[in-house]
Amino acid sequence: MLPWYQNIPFACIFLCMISGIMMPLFKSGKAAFHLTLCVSLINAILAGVLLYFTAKESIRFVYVMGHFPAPWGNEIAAGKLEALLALMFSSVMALSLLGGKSSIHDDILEPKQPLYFLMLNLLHASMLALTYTNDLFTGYVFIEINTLASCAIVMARDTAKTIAATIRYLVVSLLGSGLFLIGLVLLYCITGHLLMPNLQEKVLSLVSTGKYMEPLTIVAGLMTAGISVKAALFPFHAWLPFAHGGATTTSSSVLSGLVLKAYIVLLIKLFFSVFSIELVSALHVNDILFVFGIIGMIYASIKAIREEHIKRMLAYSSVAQIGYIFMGLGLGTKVAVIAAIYQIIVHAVTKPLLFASASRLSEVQGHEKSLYRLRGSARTAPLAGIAFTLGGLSMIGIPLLGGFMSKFLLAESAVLLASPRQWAALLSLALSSVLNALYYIPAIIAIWSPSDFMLKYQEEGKQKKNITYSVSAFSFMVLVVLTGCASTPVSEIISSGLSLLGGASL
Amino acid sequence: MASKKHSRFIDWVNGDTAEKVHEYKFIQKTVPPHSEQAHDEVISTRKARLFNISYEISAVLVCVILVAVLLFTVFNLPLFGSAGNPASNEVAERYLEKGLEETGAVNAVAGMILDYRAFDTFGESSVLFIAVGCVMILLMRDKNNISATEDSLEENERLIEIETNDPILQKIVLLIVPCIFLFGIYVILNGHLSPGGGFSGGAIMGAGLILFAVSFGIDAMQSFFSIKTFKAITTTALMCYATLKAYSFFMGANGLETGIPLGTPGAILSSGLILVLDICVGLIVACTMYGFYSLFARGDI
Amino acid sequence: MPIQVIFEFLLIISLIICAVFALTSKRLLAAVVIYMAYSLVMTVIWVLLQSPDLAITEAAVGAGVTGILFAVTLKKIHALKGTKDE
Amino acid sequence: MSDFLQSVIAYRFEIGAVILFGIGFINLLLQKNLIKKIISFNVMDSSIFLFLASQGFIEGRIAPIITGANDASLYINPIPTGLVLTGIVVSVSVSAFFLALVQRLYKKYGTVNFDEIIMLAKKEAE
Repeated sequence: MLPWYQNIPFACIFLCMISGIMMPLFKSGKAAFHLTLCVSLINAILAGVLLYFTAKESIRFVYVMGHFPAPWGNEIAAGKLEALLALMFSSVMALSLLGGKSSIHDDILEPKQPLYFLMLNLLHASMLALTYTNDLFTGYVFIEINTLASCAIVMARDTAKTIAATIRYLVVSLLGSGLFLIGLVLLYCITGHLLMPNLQEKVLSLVSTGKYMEPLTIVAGLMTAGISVKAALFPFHAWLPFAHGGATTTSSSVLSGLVLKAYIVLLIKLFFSVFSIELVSALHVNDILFVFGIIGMIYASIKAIREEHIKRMLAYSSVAQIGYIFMGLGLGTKVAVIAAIYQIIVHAVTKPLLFASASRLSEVQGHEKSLYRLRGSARTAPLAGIAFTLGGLSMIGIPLLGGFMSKFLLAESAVLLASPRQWAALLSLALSSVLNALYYIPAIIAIWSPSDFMLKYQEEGKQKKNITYSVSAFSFMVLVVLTGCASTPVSEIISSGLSLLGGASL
Repeated sequence: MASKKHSRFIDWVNGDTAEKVHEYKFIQKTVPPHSEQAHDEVISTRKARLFNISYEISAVLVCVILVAVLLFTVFNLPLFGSAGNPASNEVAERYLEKGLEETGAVNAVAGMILDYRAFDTFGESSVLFIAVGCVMILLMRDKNNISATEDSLEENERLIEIETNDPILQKIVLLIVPCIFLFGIYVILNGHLSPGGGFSGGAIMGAGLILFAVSFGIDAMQSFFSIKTFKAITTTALMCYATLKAYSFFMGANGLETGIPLGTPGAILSSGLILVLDICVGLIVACTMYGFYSLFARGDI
Repeated sequence: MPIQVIFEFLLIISLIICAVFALTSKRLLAAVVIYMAYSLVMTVIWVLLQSPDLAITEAAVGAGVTGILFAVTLKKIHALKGTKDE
Repeated sequence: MSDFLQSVIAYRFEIGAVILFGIGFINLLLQKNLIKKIISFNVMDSSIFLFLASQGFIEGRIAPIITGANDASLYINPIPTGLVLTGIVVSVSVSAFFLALVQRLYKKYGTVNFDEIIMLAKKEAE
């Protein structure tokens, strides 16, 4: 018998799966919503317990799916880092559900709501599976689940616009999974394994003998490219603003905050558990990520400045934030990867807050979306205004908030480098912070300044109470402040978790 | 006396067909609104044209480079068809040599996908389930997806279907469909013994259902296969799959015996869970395939 | 060259021809039918590669059910010429 | 030259798969017609499967239906076959989803041309 807590990763994945499978049997969206919420909360608690135990004993354990250990059967593995990320996925999922409850009701037809929650549950399961998996082919299967489910939650709103956005999203995702799959196939051809520990052993032995080096380089390139396409790295980001900006609030929060991150988590596992960070640097894969990350940071910020639609502005900001993460990965040192993971967590708690607040603000102002027409909405819904302000300030990088800490860690890791890259990274961080300020500050000023629109909707808007939103906004705000103040324990967990992830040096 | 149903066939044989009575209304085919200029507008502005050209050039470039790189890689790969390539290592050997006693499946592929690497296969069934859910969200008729003209068109089509019921087709389908089903069931039940398995057998049975629906019309189909049956079968089968697999994963990881007998290899009732899982997958796939067709054709099941 | 290798070459070349013609043909129905032919050639290749499981699946799905789904969609988007609703 | 020819003959399936991958990839990027986009996606996926399955094939061995001796040197590698089987299911599901999207878009915009749809959607957003 294993210690009981080691069953948690398996239990979490199957809980989501089974509750997802049950969804079509529900008649009303309400029951489906409550079950989904319960499952995410239970998963968050379980992930917290797992984090406690793995941090206490400082271990990373392997859970065999079936009777056959590696290299014969499927496996999942969990350590501190995985537990922390799973905690993030589950809790942000639960809070996004709460934050977008009223818009789900408005945007999605009643008979289709259970199907919407089916997608959310399976999306949740697939994100957990991508976090825990120790097997690359399982990774591929769950990438596909992730793709289909996230397309489904975009189009669930069922307007022509969102369906057109979905088809763009789908085409780009299919390109990405095609590239990933052919990389995986080539990797299987030269190593003969699919499980990460065996793959790593084999890859390192190939490197030491110098055999199949060209295919290995190409494999690393193709798999990284495939995942980056799906995670909306710069030249492949064009679909994102329309998909994230047009979907219902919960979908936008989950897509921006979590789904993009799930792919990056798989990429990090690929870098550490299959290749090793030294090998990735030696193959120059991360140089490309670095360049495109920086371009993405600057370009998306400029696009966001010119955007009038509030949700699309936030979506462009997501592209920029993804650029930060890829820049961290591209720096190619362990410290930088820790900073990138910290950025993942910060962005995962900040962006859903911004999306939920933006939708609350537009809800009290007659469902208007353009920044001009949202003037003064924060006076009608002060909590949403405060939440939006806090989230925006965190994105700009004001001290004591999460965004500052992640930028600080990234800058710190760049300073440690002794190459021209250092200056590129520092300069672009400074420039993009300024650019962030250039679009968040006007937006914040706009929502607080009084206008005719505000007077028109004020009476009506004040009557629309939204308790679930208040709960979720409040919890998100606490998390944003927490990630800003208490970064040391979190980054310590990330750092020791990364060391457990594998990656014996060359 | 021949029944009314067959009278047209008899008439046809005798060579004097009764004049057809067109009961259905004639409705003009409706094409959704589509502005003719749309195509010209796509490439109207100079900026857009420039973007298009640069996009096409870069796409071709990327693709050429990709193919060149992959071709280069291919020549550096292990030789095709040789026994010594890295892919046929101890893992494949174990699946082939020990598979029979460990999983009880004669077909090593079935043993591998439903026992050794069952988690992947569970994911795969979920993909199918998600896809049918997506199609339901998109195509089920509801407030957003309905119009009066389309409804009448649909009704019209149904009437045409009834009108043109072809007795020859129906007779032959009545002969063929049981054979298709028999073959599908054979493929499913022998998944662990011979090539095939849940997915291929299910697809065959789904094709049989579609053939039946096409030739006999919706009403005949709905008398035994409605949306309720569809939901009940897919959900129950997938749930069954999930619980069985969860049980076996849990027991396996904790080092306990599942207590499921493997039986004699080669017998139809053998190889433990694989047979049950094959049946579950087969049911899911058969329903899903018919569900796809029905949703595509009518927006309902 | 053994006769089987020549046969395999023929099959691969016909796969490529099918793919090119399916993607360049003017009529969508022709494209879909050629794609189904592609699937059938693929089925033969699976048999030659000693994977009967894949052959059965490809025949049932690629040439069968997918083809039906394509055809129904073509009907819905009014891309079939010479059918009843024309 | 004969060396090159020899390796072309030896790697015939892989080369064919790569060419098909290229055809599928470029058409997925450039094809305007959505139906053809779906076909090119299917071509791309099946080329990857062909590549994978050809790597599992071993000259002179038979399909892994273990009726005779438990000797691994008689049968081909079963792993690629299993992986491809999973992959085929995934690609069928994706095609069905894609086709359903095309139907809905046609009902709305009256066209299956990707560029026109994107343009009309953008216009609507403004």
